[in-house]
Amino acid sequence: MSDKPKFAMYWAASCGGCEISVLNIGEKILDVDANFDIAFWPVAMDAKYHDVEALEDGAILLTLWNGGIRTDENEHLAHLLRRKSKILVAFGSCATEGCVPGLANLSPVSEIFDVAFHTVSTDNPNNIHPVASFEVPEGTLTLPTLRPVLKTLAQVVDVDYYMPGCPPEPHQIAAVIDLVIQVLQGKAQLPPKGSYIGCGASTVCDECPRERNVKHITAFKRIQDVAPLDPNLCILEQGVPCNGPATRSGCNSRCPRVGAQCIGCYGPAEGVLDYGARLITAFASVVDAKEPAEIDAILDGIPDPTGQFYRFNLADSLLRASTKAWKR
Amino acid sequence: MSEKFEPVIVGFTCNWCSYRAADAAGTARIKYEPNVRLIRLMCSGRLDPTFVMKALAGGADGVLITGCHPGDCHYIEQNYKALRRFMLLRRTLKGFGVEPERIKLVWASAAEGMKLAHEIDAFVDEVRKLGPLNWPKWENESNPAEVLEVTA
Amino acid sequence: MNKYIFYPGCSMEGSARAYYDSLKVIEGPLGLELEEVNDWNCCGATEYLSINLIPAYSLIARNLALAAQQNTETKTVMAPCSACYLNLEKADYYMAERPALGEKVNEALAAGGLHYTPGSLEIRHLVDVIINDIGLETVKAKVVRPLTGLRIAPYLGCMVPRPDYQKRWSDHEHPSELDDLMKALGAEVIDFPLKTACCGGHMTQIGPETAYELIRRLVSGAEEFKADIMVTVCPMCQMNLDAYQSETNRYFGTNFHMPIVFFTQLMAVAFGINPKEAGFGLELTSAKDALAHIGLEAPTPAAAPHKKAEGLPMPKALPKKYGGE
Amino acid sequence: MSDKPEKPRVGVYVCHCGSNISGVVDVEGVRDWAQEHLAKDGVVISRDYKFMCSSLGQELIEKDIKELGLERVVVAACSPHLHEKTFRTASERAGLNPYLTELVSIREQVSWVHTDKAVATEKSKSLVAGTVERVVYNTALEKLKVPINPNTLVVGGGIAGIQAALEIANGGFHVYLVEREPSIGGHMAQFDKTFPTLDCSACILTPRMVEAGYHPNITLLTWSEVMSVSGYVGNFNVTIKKKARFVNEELCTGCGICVEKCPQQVVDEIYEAGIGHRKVVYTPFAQAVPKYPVIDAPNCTFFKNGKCKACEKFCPTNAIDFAQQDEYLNVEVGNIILATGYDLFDARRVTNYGYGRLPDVFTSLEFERMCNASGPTNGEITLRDGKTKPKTVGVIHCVGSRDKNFNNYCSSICCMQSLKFAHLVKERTGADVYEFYIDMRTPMKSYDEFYQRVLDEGTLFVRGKVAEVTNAARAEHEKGKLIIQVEDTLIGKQRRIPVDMVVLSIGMEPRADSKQTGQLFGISCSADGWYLERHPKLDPVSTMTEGVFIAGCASGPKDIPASVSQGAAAAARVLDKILQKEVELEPIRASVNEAKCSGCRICNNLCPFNAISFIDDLAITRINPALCQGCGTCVAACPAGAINGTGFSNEQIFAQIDGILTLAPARSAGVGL
Repeated sequence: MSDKPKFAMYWAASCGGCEISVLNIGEKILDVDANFDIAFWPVAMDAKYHDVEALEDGAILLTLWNGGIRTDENEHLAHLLRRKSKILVAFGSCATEGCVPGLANLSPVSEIFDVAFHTVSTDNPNNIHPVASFEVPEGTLTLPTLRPVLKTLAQVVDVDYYMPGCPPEPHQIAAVIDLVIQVLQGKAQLPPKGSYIGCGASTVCDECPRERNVKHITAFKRIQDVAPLDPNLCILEQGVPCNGPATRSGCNSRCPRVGAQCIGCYGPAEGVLDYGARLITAFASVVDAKEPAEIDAILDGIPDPTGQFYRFNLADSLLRASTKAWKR
Repeated sequence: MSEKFEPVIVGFTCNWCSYRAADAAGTARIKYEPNVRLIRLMCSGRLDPTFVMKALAGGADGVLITGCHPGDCHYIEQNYKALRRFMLLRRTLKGFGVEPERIKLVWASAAEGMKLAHEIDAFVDEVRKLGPLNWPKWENESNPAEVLEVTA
Repeated sequence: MNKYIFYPGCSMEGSARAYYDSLKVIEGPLGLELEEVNDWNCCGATEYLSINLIPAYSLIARNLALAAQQNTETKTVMAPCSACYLNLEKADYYMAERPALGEKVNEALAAGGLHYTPGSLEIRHLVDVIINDIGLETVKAKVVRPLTGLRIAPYLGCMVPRPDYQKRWSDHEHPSELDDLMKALGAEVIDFPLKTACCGGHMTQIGPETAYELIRRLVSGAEEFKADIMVTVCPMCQMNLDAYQSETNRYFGTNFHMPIVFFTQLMAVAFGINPKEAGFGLELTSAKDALAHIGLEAPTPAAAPHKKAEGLPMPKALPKKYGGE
Repeated sequence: MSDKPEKPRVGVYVCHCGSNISGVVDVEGVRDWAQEHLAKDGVVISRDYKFMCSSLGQELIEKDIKELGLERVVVAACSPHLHEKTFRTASERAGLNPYLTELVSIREQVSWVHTDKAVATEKSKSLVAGTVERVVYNTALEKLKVPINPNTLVVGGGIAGIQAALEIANGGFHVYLVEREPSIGGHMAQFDKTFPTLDCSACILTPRMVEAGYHPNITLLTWSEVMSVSGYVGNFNVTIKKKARFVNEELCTGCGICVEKCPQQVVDEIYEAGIGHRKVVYTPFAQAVPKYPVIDAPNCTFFKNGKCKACEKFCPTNAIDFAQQDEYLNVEVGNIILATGYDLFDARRVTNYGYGRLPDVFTSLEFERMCNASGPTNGEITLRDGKTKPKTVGVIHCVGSRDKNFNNYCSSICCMQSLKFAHLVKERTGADVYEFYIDMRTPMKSYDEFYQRVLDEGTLFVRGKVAEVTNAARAEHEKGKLIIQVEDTLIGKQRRIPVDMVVLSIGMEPRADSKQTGQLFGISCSADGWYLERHPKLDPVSTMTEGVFIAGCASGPKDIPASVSQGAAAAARVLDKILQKEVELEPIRASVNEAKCSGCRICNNLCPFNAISFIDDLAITRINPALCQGCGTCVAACPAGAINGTGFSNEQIFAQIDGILTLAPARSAGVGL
């Protein structure tokens, strides 16, 4: 066993894009290989759970966990890797705030199963419905079961650092890896526990190249209905609901820079309690109407406010889930 | 549980008109339902939707927001912003399955103690009919599994 | 063309024959298209409602039910007689205001296979239609023989301006609609203070002395203000003042001679129609010498010299809703 | 959420308020509950006392601060609008920053409005818990001191405005007196006599007008209107439009030749109340201050078709200047007094009294103008024909007032005014006078004596609401007369009283544009439309807005003595603000954390006080603390959470919400699965 510190990555309830974005750091992956001994990375190498259980506690220096906690298996691994890792990083929007998988908190598990297995999205001629355990001659087969709501990593175990982004930007990942390497070489200090790394302290508008003026919103429109979109003017001012003002900076305003409205994947700014509430109040404050009927007409331009304001942050918001998910 | 469900309602008033309306109801000894607990802000424009969500997540069954009549705002026009935020907030809460009737906006001038008392009584009745909201206390559960029963 | 469902009412063919004849001849010039409610019945006038509500309202509502199912393009019922207009409006208003009444009335109508949902018809008086739909400008345009020199006391009666459920009239005590309509014909209209006072209604049958006093007040008022002729919109007012004027004279020992005719008769004459066709000659208190003031051929009298206005100026009148001068 | 800072030491004090609170709330229970359950939030001492606002009660707090080293104080008693100041000053005396003390209202919002003792006590506990958790996040604040501009703006040149302007000017400070009409004087200048003394109105008013007109400290701006107001107490910036008079004030000597020579005459709707005439170039009345006439451009032949110019020809000092333009002045003032007066009820709305239809029915103001020697009939009381003297006159009270079809309130002066008319008619024509009243209201000094005097003079009083004034005679003796139909409630009979002349004592109404003017100065109106006082009994001359005061009939009907004393009262309030040299602004302010601000500019147009400005080169926003009024709208709006506000910070409100919900009834927690 080499004396290099151990590195692990795990992929829970997420799309795996964060794992791929780690590869996007290009040759820097060689630095990782040079400085770390990859102990556990299911998508890249064939290590088993019992290999991790065999390690003593704290053996893994750095674990980048991406994905929310949806099944009892995710929960088990979260506790396991927490015990085994010195530094556990909630890597990417799913681990940090639930992200798109977290949107499932708007529906009950029964409905999720129904849609998944009994509607047009799945070819299921004999109408098979999955069960937690099933007897076969060889023995009992079990499958992980779904919790009623998806939880973020920090809502299950103690997390050392958070790296927002869906996925985190490659240049930010590279910067974090450099930082950890410098810490190993004693050349740098780890930031205080619980802080957000690989991102900025302000919001997307800070890095956005577009010109910003005083806002008078007389209508909200879908971006394809604003043709042509003025390339230099703030997207929100053109009536397209851009979440940039409330979304943490760090992505170098990747989407608005190329003419797409920010949808908020870097999550809330520092110290904000509820991301969606910030957008509700920001958009409502700049709607240019006084009569309720006029206001309604303008707000109709956002047909799905819950989706628009909580696309990434639902599981980490104050309410976390809809009554349909948990109330009988 | 007592046979009659007594909702807990958090109320946010502005300091100028609606808080004084509550005071006026007091000095006039007008009796109204005790379910509303008022928090005084400087203006209805100070109301942040986060306050409403925090109250609902913290166990409130309804939230009452009061302010001055449009045109009477001590800060000229800030109650219009409160109105717009209230309207967008109710639409968003619908997505969370929270009935829009659990959040209410009432304009009351400093002289309308009686009106505010009636609005409170009506609102308490409405929320009583909707029944308890019972938002889960997510943060202080000891073990998530125990609280949320596993379902297939 | 202004199209209406027309509810004539029984007096148009009886005691108010003149009202009907004059209306018929001015329909054309005014562009009025009237389609009678087929198989209409009596409206109960002022008596039946005070005797028994349910059958009275059912009697009235039958007309509304018939009118509602008549497939004309308009949903407006026009009644020239004030009592019919008020009863139809009352039936429509109270069937909505008191649902229990509405149900009982519809139960009664069901016996005849009819039904009426309150609010489905608009009920209006002839004067209201002429002023607000046809308009005074059109009326002025049609005048070929202005009634200059004829002093008219406009007597609107009590049923049209009160209780005015739909707030259609300019005032409940001193409305100016009829005044302006007569001025549009070129006549000189006195400011008649009793224009909405009561004419006694059916008291002529029940307590004649009261009716005679009320009639005396109206006729002496018109005379005091030097009116040549009184004009009304309601067959009952016309009959009380016309037929019972001699009785009143006998009772009080006075000798009033104040003719009272329907405003449509004067409109007909102003539109150039000869008095006979306009129903003149049917009244009991003859309007012959009143007409002499504007003898058909009589040269119009020399215009009175314009008096230099002295004394204190009068305050400006409130602006009218319909643009009368 | 960063966890709570190390717990500061909190003192809780629950007041009995005699029995106002303890009658419904178990005060001892709340005290003990706070001691036990809120110790975790820093409560070190919890007391109760019969009267916390008494000096003994305050000393309790001061002693605890000194001896127990309290860092926060929570008092559960009455409304903060009453004693927040008392308890904050008490803490300050003991050396604790006043803004670390909070008041919980368990009287107006609990004991006085609820009956169930147990529920009221539980509600009080949760309100106390909310405030204790909140007060932990209170920070020490200092009041913001801002210099006061000693100049004052008085709007409205009636007797109340003149009185206010003179008091301040005599105090040695400058006043801008703005009046919409060509001359100051207001309604009082239109009256003949005043009640109860029968002083000639002009005789007692003109000296005050002259004093105001020539006072070195008063800038008189007549024929002018306020167009816009910005800023805040001590620093208002006001734009005034000085309408063109077409008369050069430097050259004009007020000789009046132009008025004499002007050929064009129009009905004077304002000063002569529509019963008299005036020339197109005119001064409203002889004793007008200032003496310069104005040209009524819309009615002037020159302005209509370029001819005439008689006034210019005959003016000895060629002061006429048809090319004069409107002027806009910008003035800085520290305080504003609104003395904008009242309008009269429009008697034409009462059709059954026949005003506007029956010539010999007059309004009270028309009658005042007739009685006035400089009026259209030189003081002669005549009918509408201007010649015939009435033999019987009927005066009707409460026209448009105390009437649910028009105005519910009593206009307070019409009874006395009607009695004055009765006296004047008797004195000048010897005619019989009938007064038709509902209740005779003569409350002030020597008012009722005046009523007795009018009774003794033989005026006939009929107690009843007049049903109708008509010229429809029913009998010979009624012909040619106005008949007053009334139910005489004292003899229980309907009466028809024929008279020659009727005077309608019409009530007062707020100015037609009072709502817009109120919004211009940032104050609100009551439901009827009168300006709203800060407190109807204890603070009648100030409004909710600091630095804006009201005086006279602008806040409701009142007689001349009341208007004058309110003018003086408002002046006193302004003088005490000016003498303080600076005004202390509540330290409740918003401020931007410039590191977090991304310059998204969402907040930029949310501030009506222009306190928020965008710094272009830094691409961030800043808030000017002097202009910020502390409403918190931008704090709630900032999407990045970069703006926070003292006094009502996010942390304070979040903590208060948590605290207030601690006692939410323990229902089955979480999920009903």
